Amino acid sequence: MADSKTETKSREVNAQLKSGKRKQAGSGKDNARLMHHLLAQMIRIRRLEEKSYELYTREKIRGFLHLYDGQEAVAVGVMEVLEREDAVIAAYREHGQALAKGVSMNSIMAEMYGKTTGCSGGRGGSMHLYDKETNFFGGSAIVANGLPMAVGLAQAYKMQKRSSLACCFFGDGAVGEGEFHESMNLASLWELPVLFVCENNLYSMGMPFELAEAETDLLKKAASYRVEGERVDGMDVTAVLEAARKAVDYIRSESKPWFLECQTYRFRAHSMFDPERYRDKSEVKEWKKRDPIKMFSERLMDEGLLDEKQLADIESQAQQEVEESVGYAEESSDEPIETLSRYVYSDMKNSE
Amino acid sequence: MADSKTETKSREVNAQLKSGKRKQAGSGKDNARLMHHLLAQMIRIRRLEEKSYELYTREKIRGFLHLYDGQEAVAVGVMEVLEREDAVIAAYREHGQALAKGVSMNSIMAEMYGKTTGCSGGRGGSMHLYDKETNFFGGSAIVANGLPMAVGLAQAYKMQKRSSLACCFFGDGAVGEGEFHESMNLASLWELPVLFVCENNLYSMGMPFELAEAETDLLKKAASYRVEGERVDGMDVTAVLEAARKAVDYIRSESKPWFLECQTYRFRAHSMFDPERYRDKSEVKEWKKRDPIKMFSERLMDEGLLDEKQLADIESQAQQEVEESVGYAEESSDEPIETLSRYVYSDMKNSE
Amino acid sequence: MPEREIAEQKMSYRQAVREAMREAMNRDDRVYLMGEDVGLYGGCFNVSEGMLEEFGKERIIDTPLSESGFTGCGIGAALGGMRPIVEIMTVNFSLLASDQIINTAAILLHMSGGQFNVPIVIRMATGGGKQLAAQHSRSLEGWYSHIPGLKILTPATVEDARGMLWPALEDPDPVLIFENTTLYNFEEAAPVNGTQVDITSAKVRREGSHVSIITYGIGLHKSLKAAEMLSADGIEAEVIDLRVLRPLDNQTIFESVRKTHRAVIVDEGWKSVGLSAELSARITENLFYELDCPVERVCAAEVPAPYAGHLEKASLPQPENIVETVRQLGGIYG
Amino acid sequence: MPEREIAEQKMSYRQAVREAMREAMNRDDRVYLMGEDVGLYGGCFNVSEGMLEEFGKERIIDTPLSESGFTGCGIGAALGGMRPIVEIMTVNFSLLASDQIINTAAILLHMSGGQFNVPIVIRMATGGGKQLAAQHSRSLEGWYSHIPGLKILTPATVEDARGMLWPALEDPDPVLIFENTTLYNFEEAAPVNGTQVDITSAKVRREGSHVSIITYGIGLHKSLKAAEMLSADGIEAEVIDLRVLRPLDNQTIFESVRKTHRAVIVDEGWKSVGLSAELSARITENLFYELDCPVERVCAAEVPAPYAGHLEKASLPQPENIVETVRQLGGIYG
Ligand SMILES: Cc1ncc(C[n+]2csc(CCOP(=O)(O)OP(=O)(O)O)c2C)c(N)n1
Ligand SMILES: Cc1ncc(C[n+]2csc(CCOP(=O)(O)OP(=O)(O)O)c2C)c(N)n1
Ligand SMILES: [Mg+2]
Ligand SMILES: [Mg+2]
Repeated sequence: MADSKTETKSREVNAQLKSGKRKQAGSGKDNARLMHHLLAQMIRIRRLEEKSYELYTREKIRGFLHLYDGQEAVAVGVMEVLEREDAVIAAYREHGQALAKGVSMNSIMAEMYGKTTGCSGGRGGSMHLYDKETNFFGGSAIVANGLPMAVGLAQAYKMQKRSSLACCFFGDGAVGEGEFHESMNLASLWELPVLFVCENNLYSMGMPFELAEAETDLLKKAASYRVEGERVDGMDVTAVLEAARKAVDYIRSESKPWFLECQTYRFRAHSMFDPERYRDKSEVKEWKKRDPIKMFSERLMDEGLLDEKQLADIESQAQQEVEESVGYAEESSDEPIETLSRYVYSDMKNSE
Repeated sequence: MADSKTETKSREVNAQLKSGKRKQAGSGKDNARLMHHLLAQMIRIRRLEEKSYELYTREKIRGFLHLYDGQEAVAVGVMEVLEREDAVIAAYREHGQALAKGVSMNSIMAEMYGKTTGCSGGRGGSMHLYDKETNFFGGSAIVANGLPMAVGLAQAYKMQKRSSLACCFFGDGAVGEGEFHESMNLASLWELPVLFVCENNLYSMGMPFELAEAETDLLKKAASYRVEGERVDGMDVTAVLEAARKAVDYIRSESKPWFLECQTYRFRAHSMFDPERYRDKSEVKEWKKRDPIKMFSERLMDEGLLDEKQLADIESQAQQEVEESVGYAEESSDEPIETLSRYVYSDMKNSE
Repeated sequence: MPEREIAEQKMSYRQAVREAMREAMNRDDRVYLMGEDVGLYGGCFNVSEGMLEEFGKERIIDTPLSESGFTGCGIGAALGGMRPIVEIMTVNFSLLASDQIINTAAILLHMSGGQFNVPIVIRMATGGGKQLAAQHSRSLEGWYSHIPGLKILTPATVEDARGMLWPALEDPDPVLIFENTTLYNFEEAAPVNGTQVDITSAKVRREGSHVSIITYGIGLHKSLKAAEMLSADGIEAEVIDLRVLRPLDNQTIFESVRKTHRAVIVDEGWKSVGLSAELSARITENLFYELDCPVERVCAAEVPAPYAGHLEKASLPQPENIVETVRQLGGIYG
Repeated sequence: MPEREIAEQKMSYRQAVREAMREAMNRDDRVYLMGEDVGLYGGCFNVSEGMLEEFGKERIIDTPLSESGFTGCGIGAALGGMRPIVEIMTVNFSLLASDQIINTAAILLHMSGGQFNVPIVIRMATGGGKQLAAQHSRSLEGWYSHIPGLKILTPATVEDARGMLWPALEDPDPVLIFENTTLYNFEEAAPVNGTQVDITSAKVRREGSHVSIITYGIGLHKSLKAAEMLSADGIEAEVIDLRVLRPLDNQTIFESVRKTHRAVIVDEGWKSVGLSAELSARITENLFYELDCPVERVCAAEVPAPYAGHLEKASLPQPENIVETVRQLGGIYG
């Protein structure tokens, strides 16, 4: 999958940060670079989502589209402490996780266009982003259905004595499903390196979290499987990063799962077909005051770690990357209808 | 379904006990009657199981047969505080619950013989006892599959403003299934009158409980759904009865579910095909010292509430009931093959 | 289409389902609606919009994500004397409830020797064609119709969407109603006060003498279009809307094929081991010596639904495919 | 039956499955077995007896009751580079894992545009005939064969039970193996050192010229019995063991029917919308003008399995039913 320049750069930063230096308080310069990188990642996601929205109204993107605006700090903070070899499993609101894991924006955009150059070859669309190279395992649109997969990937890593872990992202809604229960128990029972990241954005479609769960303290649920965990402000990217670092250190040293609840909020409707009858506009407005990007950039400015020029650069790079991805998608080609039935079986002969 | 005499008698006792008197410490005589009744119920179950075993080896009973020996105190203690209108939902090791709920031994035995006079018309066999008259809703052989049904029965009762509750029995193994999780949450969330009775006999088939659940404190699990509950010695029938009474009082007054863990043990193999490789004979031996029938009858004798003659009477009545049930089953008739496809749809025309 | 003297009104399929539910709830206290987002959200396809306000949260019950749990709950409630309408958002998620549907609802009557029937209605959306990709586009109604003990309804018209619910609720046994998502916006005139329709028979939706096109759901509309195209060619297709996939109405099907001597099945489900196979087999078993040519099938390509629009379109039966199949039938040109 | 020069040994179907698993585990470190009671208990049908002792608990993994969880775990492990054999005790419980099997395993390769294949093998027991009643007696292998992306194997002989596992493990895609419970005790001579068999073709198990009996699994044994009975009558049936239900081996089937001009399908699954319908439809579509009479089907009665022995027996295809069906075929007596 084609890489944009921005991405290559942020990978370098990542690599530096990960190779030992990250534990030190960091020289001021390194720290600034990390902060800029986190901000840039969140802004890339936000701009991608805005463009996706626009392209949906223009019918360039079809099917179901679930946008991530408001939750960027979660994907960015968590992904920052994962290695490339770590597996990430997400749901259908996964552009942010995909991008943060390193899937190229070009291939994500092309996927939403349904083109062959898409990260799933145009077969998956917005809800089914996959990328083998970056160990991004989707993109499942069945709520909670990716959790058992995460358990299995972790089982494989453990059996192979690899140090990798499996990190799965899921919403507050997924907690209601039996597959959540079974996965938590198996991961804990077998002491598997799974990072469970629950993005609690207070709603599953139109269902308020407190009407969906008799017990809303998710850490109590985690504890009922003997899974340790923590709750973190999911609007604060560095808080998420620190919580994720703690989680990952625990998982790698103890070889046990960890449950991270990120308290967050989705700014947009559930999908493009959501009249949002279930929540007050004022609630959304309140939460938007805690916009993770706005809060973080203001903080960095306050701390003197970011100036207007730098922010503008980050913004324009993101904007450029988005525009490039649209161009890329527009120019990419459709798969010929003749090959419709490949990928039913690996062995094409068997495709019926 | 035909009633045996013994049963009719015990029903009278039940009726008396339930009509107000039960809360009083009880005159000595009433108390003795209750104790005799509890003992008789347990002995009826034990004798039924012994006979079932024998009949299985003689190939009179076929299919899967799961015996209840050792766990009698649970079914008897709990059922004693339920009303006829309360629903009972059990699994496949359910002869005990059926008998204690009031399903006639004749119809149970005939069912295992596959006769038309069986409580399920010979369609269900040992694992699928049903009896509408006594609100006995099976008899499901899919582990945990009866829990959602209990939730729904309770929902119906609540909607209809009836005071009835739904009581479901399930094993420690059922706790692993997603349906347990979903049912606990729904019952708690909607404040439904469900009594969850977990018969923790330490094994699900050959799987030791502590190898199946990361957290073996089941009350912590219940709490993670905000379901209150209690753990009780499942080998002690009066302890179970008291715990069940507390549970039922809570459920009826609060209209909320309750979780009762009964710690018990199955004396026999899981089914008739179980080589029992997974547990030591010595462990079984140890537990047999706590045989609920033996312990209880000894206690009653110690307390002067039972004498040899009374015990012998109870025994012989049970024995007689069992023998009668065999005669009844033997004499009952098979369903003609011509009506094979009735009961596929209520409207027989539609049976294909 | 009915030729009765009843006030008619144009309404959408979506409205028809809603009106059917409203009528049932007004008519019978025991009826209630339960499922994910049926209340506050108004239904994931907006079907139950306004019903929470009208009936309150005791009767329009939003459930947590737990398909097995709330479907099983509906089964229990049905046993307890209620008449639940359980909505599973789409058939794809119903796999999570398949234990309750198949291991309980479908067989309880039988296992209990006739004592416990399960009068539940389970509605779910089905079908592809909206670029929702492999996990959201299946047509599994044919697959479910393999299971004895279930009744399977597939309303294809506004009238059926309006009229099938009440008899389904009156039915003592579990009834699954499959609503094709692409039909929700479809508008048609239908009786205002919701007459009942039967839930036992197939219907001839277009008469013809050269070939019987047998279909259901969204396939009906594609088949009717194909029939018009064929008519221009001088081929008159009879189009049969199955309406009920289990138990199948053999009589209507056989009568038509006895007349036309040719049959084409149109099914948006996959071909192999699908409903189309059953129809083909049944017709051949019963009318072998009446057939002028083998029964043909026009089905979805045997591929998980691809997202890309042109691929998805190619994977689903289109009127053109039906026309082409009919044109190639032995002796169709006389 | 093979006519190779290989040392043979009589063994049971149960032993054959066990030996196949042992061989695979010895041959490939990535292979392991996971399921309920596969370890301490020795397998609910005693299939994996002794394997825990031999391979240790890292590779013979007893799972809690959580079919969806551990099947999905197997899928993840397959993606992570392992080659899991997941055992689901019986197909009836697999409904609880149907989300993982159908919403993930079957379609991941496609949804990911060819990136993620899922090399998992899922074994499960299937079938009736042991008075286990409605929740434990289904034959749903045909039902699963409706799903694109799955490969479905049904070993009917000891040799296949022994030889199909390794190629299934080598297959890059999800393979479901259905073992009929009534076959576990069945004994036959089979190659000692486990030769491989192919998992792509059907096999002619008995040659004959008057009718093709097409079947699989336990149906093979009943059909062979029926063929012997018919032979006494002068009717020589060709008996075809499908072996693989998806993708079906059309060629072997069609070749046989082209020769015999008559076909009877024997399937212990239910008739409606089942595998037998697909076979009937396929044969008719392709060989309509070669058929002397319609394809007939001998299947399970469309009833949840009753417990009572005589009723259950009547509900399942028996050799006598097959014989009777063949005898009534048009022109079978010349
Ligand atoms: C098993 C299943 N049931 C229902 C749906 C329909 N659905 C899609 S998203 C969604 C809400 C999920 O909420 P949550 O897990 O909190 O994630 P969020 O949308 O908030 O990111 C529902 C009900 C589904 N995709 N899968
Ligand atoms: C869903 C499901 N999975 C597996 C089985 C096979 N099975 C039957 S009983 C049993 C053990 C259940 O143990 P538990 O719930 O503790 O009940 P107990 O037998 O101890 O009474 C298993 C695994 C089943 N019947 N249903
Ligand atoms: Mg949410
Ligand atoms: Mg147990």
